[in-house]
Amino acid sequence: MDPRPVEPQELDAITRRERRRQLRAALGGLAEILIALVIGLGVGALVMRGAGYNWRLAYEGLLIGSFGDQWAIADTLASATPLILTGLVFGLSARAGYFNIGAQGQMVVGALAAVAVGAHLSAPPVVAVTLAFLASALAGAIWALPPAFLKATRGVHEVISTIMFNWIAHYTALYLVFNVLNDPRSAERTVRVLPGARLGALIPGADMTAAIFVAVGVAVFMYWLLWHSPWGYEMRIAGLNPSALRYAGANPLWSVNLTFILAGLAAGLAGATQIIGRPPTYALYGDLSNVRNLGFDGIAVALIGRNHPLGIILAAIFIGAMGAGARMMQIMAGVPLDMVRIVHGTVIIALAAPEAWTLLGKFLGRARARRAPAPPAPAKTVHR
Amino acid sequence: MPDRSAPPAGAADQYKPVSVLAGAPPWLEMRGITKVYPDGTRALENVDLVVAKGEIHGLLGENGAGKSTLMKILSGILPLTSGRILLGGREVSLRSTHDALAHGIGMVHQHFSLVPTFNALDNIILGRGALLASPARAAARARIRRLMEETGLHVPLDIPVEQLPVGTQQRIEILKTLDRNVDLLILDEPTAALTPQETDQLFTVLRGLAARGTTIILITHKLREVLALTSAVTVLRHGRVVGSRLTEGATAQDLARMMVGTERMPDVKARREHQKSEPVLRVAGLTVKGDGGQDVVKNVSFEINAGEIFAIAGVTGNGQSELIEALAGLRPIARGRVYLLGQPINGKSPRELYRMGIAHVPEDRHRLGMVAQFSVLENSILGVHHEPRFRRGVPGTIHWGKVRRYARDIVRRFQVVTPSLSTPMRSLSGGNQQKLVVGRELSKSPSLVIAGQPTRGLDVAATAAIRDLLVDIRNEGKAVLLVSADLDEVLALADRIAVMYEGEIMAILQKDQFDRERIGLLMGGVRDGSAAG
Amino acid sequence: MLISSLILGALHAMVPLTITATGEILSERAGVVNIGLEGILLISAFAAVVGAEAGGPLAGLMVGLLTGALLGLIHGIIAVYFRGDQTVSGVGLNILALGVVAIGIVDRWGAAGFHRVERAFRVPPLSTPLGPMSPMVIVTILLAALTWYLLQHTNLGLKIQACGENPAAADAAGVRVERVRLFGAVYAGALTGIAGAYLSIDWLATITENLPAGRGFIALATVVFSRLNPWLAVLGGLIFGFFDSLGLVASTSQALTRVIPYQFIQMMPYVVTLLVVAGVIGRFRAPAASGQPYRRE
Amino acid sequence: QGSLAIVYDVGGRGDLSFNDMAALGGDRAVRELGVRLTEVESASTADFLPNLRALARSRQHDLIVGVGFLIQDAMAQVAEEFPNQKFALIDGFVDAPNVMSISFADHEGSALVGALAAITALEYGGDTVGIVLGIEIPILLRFEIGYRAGVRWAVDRYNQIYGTNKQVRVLHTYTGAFDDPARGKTATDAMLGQGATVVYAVAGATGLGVFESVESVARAQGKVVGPPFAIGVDSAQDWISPGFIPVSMVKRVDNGVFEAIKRALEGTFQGGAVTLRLAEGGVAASTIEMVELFFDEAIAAGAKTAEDKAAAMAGVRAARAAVPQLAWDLLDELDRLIRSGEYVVPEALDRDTAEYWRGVLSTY
Ligand SMILES: Nc1ncnc2c1ncn2[C@@H]1O[C@H](COP(=O)(O)OP(=O)(O)OP(=O)(O)O)[C@@H](O)[C@H]1O
Ligand SMILES: Nc1ncnc2c1ncn2[C@@H]1O[C@H](COP(=O)(O)OP(=O)(O)OP(=O)(O)O)[C@@H](O)[C@H]1O
Ligand SMILES: [Mg+2]
Ligand SMILES: [Mg+2]
Repeated sequence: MDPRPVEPQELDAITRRERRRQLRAALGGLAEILIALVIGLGVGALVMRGAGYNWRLAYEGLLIGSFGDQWAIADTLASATPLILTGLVFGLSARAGYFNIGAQGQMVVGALAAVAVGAHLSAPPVVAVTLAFLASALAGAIWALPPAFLKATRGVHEVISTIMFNWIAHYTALYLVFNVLNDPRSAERTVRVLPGARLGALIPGADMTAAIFVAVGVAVFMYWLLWHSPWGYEMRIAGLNPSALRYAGANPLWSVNLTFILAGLAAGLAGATQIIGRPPTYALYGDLSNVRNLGFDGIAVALIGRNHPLGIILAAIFIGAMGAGARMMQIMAGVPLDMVRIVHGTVIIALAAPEAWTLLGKFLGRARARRAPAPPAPAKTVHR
Repeated sequence: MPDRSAPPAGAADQYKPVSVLAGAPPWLEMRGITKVYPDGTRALENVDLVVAKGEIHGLLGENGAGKSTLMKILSGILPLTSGRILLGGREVSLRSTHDALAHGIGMVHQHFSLVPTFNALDNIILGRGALLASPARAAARARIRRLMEETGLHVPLDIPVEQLPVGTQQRIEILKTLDRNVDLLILDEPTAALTPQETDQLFTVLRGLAARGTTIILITHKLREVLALTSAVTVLRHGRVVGSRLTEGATAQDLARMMVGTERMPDVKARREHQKSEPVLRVAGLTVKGDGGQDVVKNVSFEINAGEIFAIAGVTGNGQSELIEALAGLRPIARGRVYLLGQPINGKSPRELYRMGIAHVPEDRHRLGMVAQFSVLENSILGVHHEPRFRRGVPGTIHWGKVRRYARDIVRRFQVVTPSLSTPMRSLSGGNQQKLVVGRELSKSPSLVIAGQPTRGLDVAATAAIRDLLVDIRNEGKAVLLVSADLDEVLALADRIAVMYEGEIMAILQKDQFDRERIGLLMGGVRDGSAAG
Repeated sequence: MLISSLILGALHAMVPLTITATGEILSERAGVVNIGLEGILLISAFAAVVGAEAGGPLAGLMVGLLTGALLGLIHGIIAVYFRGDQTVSGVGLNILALGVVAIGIVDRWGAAGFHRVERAFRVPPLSTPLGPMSPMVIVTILLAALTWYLLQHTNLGLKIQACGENPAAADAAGVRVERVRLFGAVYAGALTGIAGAYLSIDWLATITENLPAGRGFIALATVVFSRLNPWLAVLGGLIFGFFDSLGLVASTSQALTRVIPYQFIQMMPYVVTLLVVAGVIGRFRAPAASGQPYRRE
Repeated sequence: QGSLAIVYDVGGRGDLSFNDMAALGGDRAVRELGVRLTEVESASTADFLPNLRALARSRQHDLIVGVGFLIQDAMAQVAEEFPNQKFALIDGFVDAPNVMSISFADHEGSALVGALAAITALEYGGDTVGIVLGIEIPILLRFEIGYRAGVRWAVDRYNQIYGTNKQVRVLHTYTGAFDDPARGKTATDAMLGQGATVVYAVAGATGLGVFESVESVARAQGKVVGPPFAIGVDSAQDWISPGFIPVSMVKRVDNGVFEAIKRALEGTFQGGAVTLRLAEGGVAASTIEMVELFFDEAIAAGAKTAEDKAAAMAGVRAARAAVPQLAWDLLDELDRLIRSGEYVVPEALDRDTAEYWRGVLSTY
C-alpha cells in the first residue's frame, strides 16, 4: 500500500491516461469486429463460389445496394430505423439484467395503435404524427407491463412471459387487422393512416422518412438515461449486481417496471415507424408481414452493438445495409435471397466471437515470436 | 500421502519445523515466476519460492502484493506468464486445477470457491468419482463427520451454502480441501472468519498434517498466526520477493517491517473521552428471521450512545449478519422496535434510513457494498446517487463533474490507492475497495455507522487505517455499531461489547469487564453468573 | 375418435418441444444458453431426411442427432473457448439455417420449398388403442429420464450444475469447466437434432424451408417453464401441445368460431402456459453463471 | 430477346403457392421466349417498394412482375414514378395504364373441387368435408366460399338426382400460418376425427400437413389409396401424396406471367384489369396431363427420374379412380355451368360477406 496521499491533479492526469486506454480498447474492439466481418464475408464468398455464383459481383452488389448512391444509403437507413428501436429494447433490458425478447409483440401492438390513431384521428400533420407516435409508444409500454408485473410479483421469468405475449399479440393483431381495422376496399391490410399522419420520404425515390430521427433520438435518450441519470445508474446496478440494488437505496420493483416500460415504449415506436413512417402503404398488412421478424432482428442488433445505444445505431445500420444490399446481390449477381441469408448468418456468427480472431492472431503471433527471440517486455508500473 | 487414519493429536506433537533455510532439501520450487494479467497488470515479477517437504511456510505481504496470484498459479487456476515450477526436482506443468490436484496440490481460497446452491456435502464431493457413477454421498458423509471431529470445524452438511454465514462457508472451504488428502496444502487467509478457538484447533490439525509430511503454505495477515505456526516465511511486496527468513527468532515487528518497508507498527488512534450522552440507537426486543424462516435474532435489546463504539462479538453465524441487515433496512424486522434518535425505523427502506442518518459498511462488500464493474467514480456515489447535490440543470441529469470532485475527496481523505477514478472497482485490491466503501459511508455524515467485519482480509496498514477511521468518528461524537469476528479488533476498539450466541445477546460488557477468556467462553455459549443475556 | 386424435395430437406436439427443451436444460445447467435451437431443429430436420433416404429411418435419426451435435459443438466452441456472445451466435445460427435449408432442398431434390418423405424412410408408428403413435413419444420420456438421472444422480451431473452456478468454484474443485460446458452444448445440440429429425422423418414426413415454425423458441420457453427439471419439461410440452391441438380442433367448430374468433381460440396454449407459470410454477432462477463465458483471469 | 423481372412476395420461391407458380411462368418465358430473367425475393413487405424501384431504375426490363396482392401499394407508387416501365401485378389491382393487373377466379376453381369433395363424401357414406386455410385474408375467403358453393351445388344436384335429402357439412379452419405443416396436420386430424372424407388444403406449406394427416390416417387403416382424400391447391399437387390427392385446384399464375411478358415483347401489352376465369383457363381442376407435364419438366431438369414418375403416376391414377365417377361427372357439369355463366359462384372478400354466404350455403 502506498501511504503517500494522491494529489488531485495526479488522479486526473492518470484519468487521461485511462481514457486513452479506453479509447485504445474501443478501437481494438472495432478492429475485432472488422476482422470478424472480413472472416464472415470470406466464408460467405467461399459458399457462393462453391454454389457457382460470382461472389465478387455479389459483394459489389452488396456495397452498391447499401451505400452506392443517395437512394441506397437512404434505403439502408430506412431499414435500420425500426432495428435501432427494437435493438434498444433488448439492449436496455440487457443492461438492466433482463433477457427481454418481447420487442416483437410490443412492436405489433404499437403498430396497431399507430393505425388506430393515424387512420381515425384527423388533426394537423405535426399533431397527428405526434399523437400516432405517442399512442404506439403507450401501447408498447402497456404490452410490456404484464411481463414486468408477473416478474416482479410472481417471479415469472421474462423469457417465457415475453415469448407468450409475443404470440398473444400476434393473434390479437391478426384478429384486429382483419375484423376491426380492416380496409373494406382492400381487406388484405388495415385502413391506411390519413395523409396528415404520414411521414413522407425525405429523399424522393427512397424510403427513408423522419422516423429515423425518432429512432436516433430514442437512442440518444437511452444513452443519457443509462449514463447520465440516476434511474439509469440504478438500472445498470440491477444488471450488474442486483443484490446491491436495495443496498443502494433503489426499489427493485420500480426498477423492473421502469426498464420494461421504457423498453416497451421503444418497441411501440418501432411499430409506428413501419406504419406512419414507411412509404408507400402506411397500413398494417393482414399477415403482419411489414413488422415480421423486426423484433428478433433487434436482438442481434443489440448484441452486435454491445448493448450500447450508440453501438446499436451502428449495428442497426450494418444489418440494414445487409438487407438493402441483399437486393442488389440478387439483381446484379443473381444470388438468391436464401444464399444471402447464409452470408448474413455466417457474418453474425463470426461477430459472436470477436475474441476468437484475436486469439487466433495471438496464436499466430506467438508462433512467429517463438522463431524470433522475444523483445524485452515493456516495463510497466506495478498496478496495485 | 498422509495417512488420515492415524490419530492426529500425537502427530501434532511430533511436528519439527523444517525449512530450506535450515538446510532441508527443496521440494517445491517456483522459479522466476512472472505474471501479467490480460489487462496489463504485472502482478508478479520474477518471484522465487522454495519450500521443503513437510514445511509450513508463511507467505506474507500487503494487500495486492501478489500472494493470491502466486498461489493460484501453483494451484493451476491461473496460467503463468513465465517461470518454472518444480516438484521434487521435476518440472511440472500445471495448466488446470485438475493437473494440480493430480500432482497433490490443493488450495483453500481466499474468496470462497463454493457452489452457492449446493450443500456442503455436494461441494466437498464435487469433481470426484467416476463421471457416470452416483455421487458417493454416504461414504463422504461418514468421512466428513470424522474430519469435522478431528479438526473441530463443524458445519451443517445439508443446507445450501448460500444460506450459511461466511464463517461456516470458510469452514466448508477448509474441509473441502483437507478431504482431498493433498501433499501440498495452500491456505489463503483461512482464519479470517474463524474464532480464536477454531483457529487454534485448525493449527493443531495443520501441524499434525505437516508432521506426517504434508507441505503447507499459509497466507495470512495475522502476524501472531505466522509466528505461532510457520517454520519460515517469504514476504512479497509489489509483486517481488522482499526476502525469506526463518520464523524462529523473528518478532511481529520484524515481519511488519519486511512487509511495509518501514519501522512503524501502527497503533490504534488515541480515543477522546466523552461524557455520556443520549442513546442514538435503541433496540428493544428485536427478532429477525433468517433465510430459512426461523428466528435467527431472538428478542435482542441494547442501546448505543453517541460517541461510543458498541461492538458485537461472536462466532460468525450466530445472527450478527441478520441483525445488521435488519438495522440497515435490508431484512424485515419480525418483532420488536428499533429507534434512531427517538424515531422508529421499523419498515423503513435503506434510502429512508440513510436520510435518517444511518451509514452501513456491509459485511459482504462484493455482494452488497459495491458494483465491481463500475468505476471508482461511480461507486463513490452508490446510495447517494439520487441526491440533488449531484444534479445539473437538465432535470435528473447526474453532474459527473460534481461527482468527480466528491469522489476525489473521498479518495484523498481515505487514502484509497487507485490509478484513477475511472478504474473499475474490481481492479482495486481488497483493502482499497474496503477503504472506498468505508470512506463513502462516512462521507454520508451519519449519526450511526454500522460496520460489518470492516477489516476482514485487510493487511496491517489498511486495517490500521480503517480502525483509525472508526475511532475518528467515535471521537466526533457519533455512534458506531461494530460487528467483528476478530476478537483482537473488538477488544482494541470497543467501548462496550455485546457477545452474541445463537441469536441471543449473552452479555453486554463494560470496558473494565473486558477479558479475553471470558468473552471467548461467552462466544462458545458458556454463560457466567454475573451477566446473563 | 376426436378425443383420441386430440390426445395423440398433444403427445405428438409435445415431442419436439420436450426433447429440445430437455437438451437445453442440461446445457443451461452447465452454463451455455443456445437461442439457436430453432436453427438447429431446421438444419437437422433437413439432414435427417438426407440420412433416412440413404439408410432408413434409424440412420435418419442418427444423422439428425449428429448434425445437431455438430451445430451444438460449433456453438459450444464459440461460447466456451472463444468466450463469444452466446446469444449472437444463436441468432446467427437461426438466420443461417433458413438459408442453408432452402438452398439444400433445391440442391438435393430439385424442387423449391419442400420435399415429402416416402413411407419407407419414415419412423414407423406404433399401433396403440388410440391410433398410430410415434415411438418417439416414448423416446422423449426416456430422454427426459436419462437427462434427469444424469443431472441428479451422477458425478457428472454435479459437475454440470457447478459449472452453471459458479464455474470458478467448479474450476477450483478440479472440474474442467470448458469440457463440461462443451459437453452441455453438444448434448443440447444432439437432442435438438433428434427433435429435428422427428419433425421431418416422423411427425410431418416433410421438410420445408421453415419446418419448426417457432417451435425452437417455444422450447426455450419450455426450458424456463421446467425450471430446468426435465420432468417438468415433459409436463410443459404436454400442456402446450394439448392446448395447441385443442385450439386447432376447437377452431374447426363454426359454432364456436362465430362466438370466439379463431385467433382467440388459437391463443389458448400461450395464455394457458403463462397462467400455469404464473400460478403454479412461479419463480425461476437461472443458474447464476448461465450464459456467461468463464474466464480465469 | 427481352428481359423479365419478377419480384416475389415474402413467401418467396418455395412457398408452394403463387410465387412458385409465377416462377414457373418465368422459367417458361426463358425457355420459350428466350428472355433474360431477374428474380428478386423480398425479405419483408417493406422491401417491395425498393425492390421494384431498383429494377425500374435500371431501365433494363421489358416487364416487371409483382407477385401477390400485398405488393399492390408499392406497385401503384412505382408505376406512377416510372410511367414508361411496364408492370404486371398478380392477384391485385392497380389503376394505371402501365400496369396489367392479373387476377384469378379462385372461387370458381374452388367450387369445382368442392363439388368433387361433396360427392366423394356422400358416395363413401360420409357427410363431412373440410377446408384448411392459412391466415384469414380476403383471398382465402374467396377460396373458402367458392368451395362451400361447390359443395352446396353438388349436394343439391345429388339430392335432385337421387331424390334424397342428404346433407354435407363443411368444416373450415384458419390455422393462422402459411408455413407450419404441423398446424395443418393437427387441424386435419381434427376434421378427420369428426368424420371428414375430403379436406381441401389452401395454406401454402401448411397444406403439406393436411396431406400428411390424410395419408397417415388412411395408412393406419391399411389403405394405400383414399378415402380419406386431400385436395391440393395452386399447382397440380396430386403427386405429393400419390393415392390420396385425386385433384388440385390449379391457379395458372404461370400462364398469367407468361402471357404478360409475351404481350410486352409483342407490343400488345395493355394496362388494366384482367381476370383469368375458369373460362380463360386461369383456374382449373388438375388433370393427369398437368401432373405428367410437371414430371416431364422435373425429369428434364434432372430433379426427378422416370421411375419417380411411374411410381407417382400410378398413385395419382389410383386416387382418381377411387373417386366415384359421379363426382367427376358433377365436377364436369359444374365446370360447364360456370363457363357458360349459368351458375355464378358467389365471391366473398370480406368477413361479413363470407359470414353471409356461410349461412346461405350451409345445407343444415
Ligand atoms: N483478475 C485480475 N486482473 C487484473 N489484475 C488483478 C487480477 N487479480 C488481481 N490483480 C492484481 O494483481 C495484484 C496482486 O493481487 P493479489 O490478489 O495476488 O494480491 P494479494 O497479495 O493476494 O492481496 P490481498 O492480501 O488483498 O489478498 C493486485 O495489484 C491486484 O489488483
Ligand atoms: N457514466 C460515467 N461513468 C464514468 N465516468 C463518467 C461518466 N460520465 C461522465 N464521466 C466522467 O466524469 C467527468 C465529468 O463529466 P462531465 O463531462 O459530464 O462533467 P463536466 O461538466 O465536464 O465536469 P466539470 O463541471 O468538472 O467541468 C468526465 O471525466 C467524464 O469522463
Ligand atoms: Mg489475496
Ligand atoms: Mg424461399
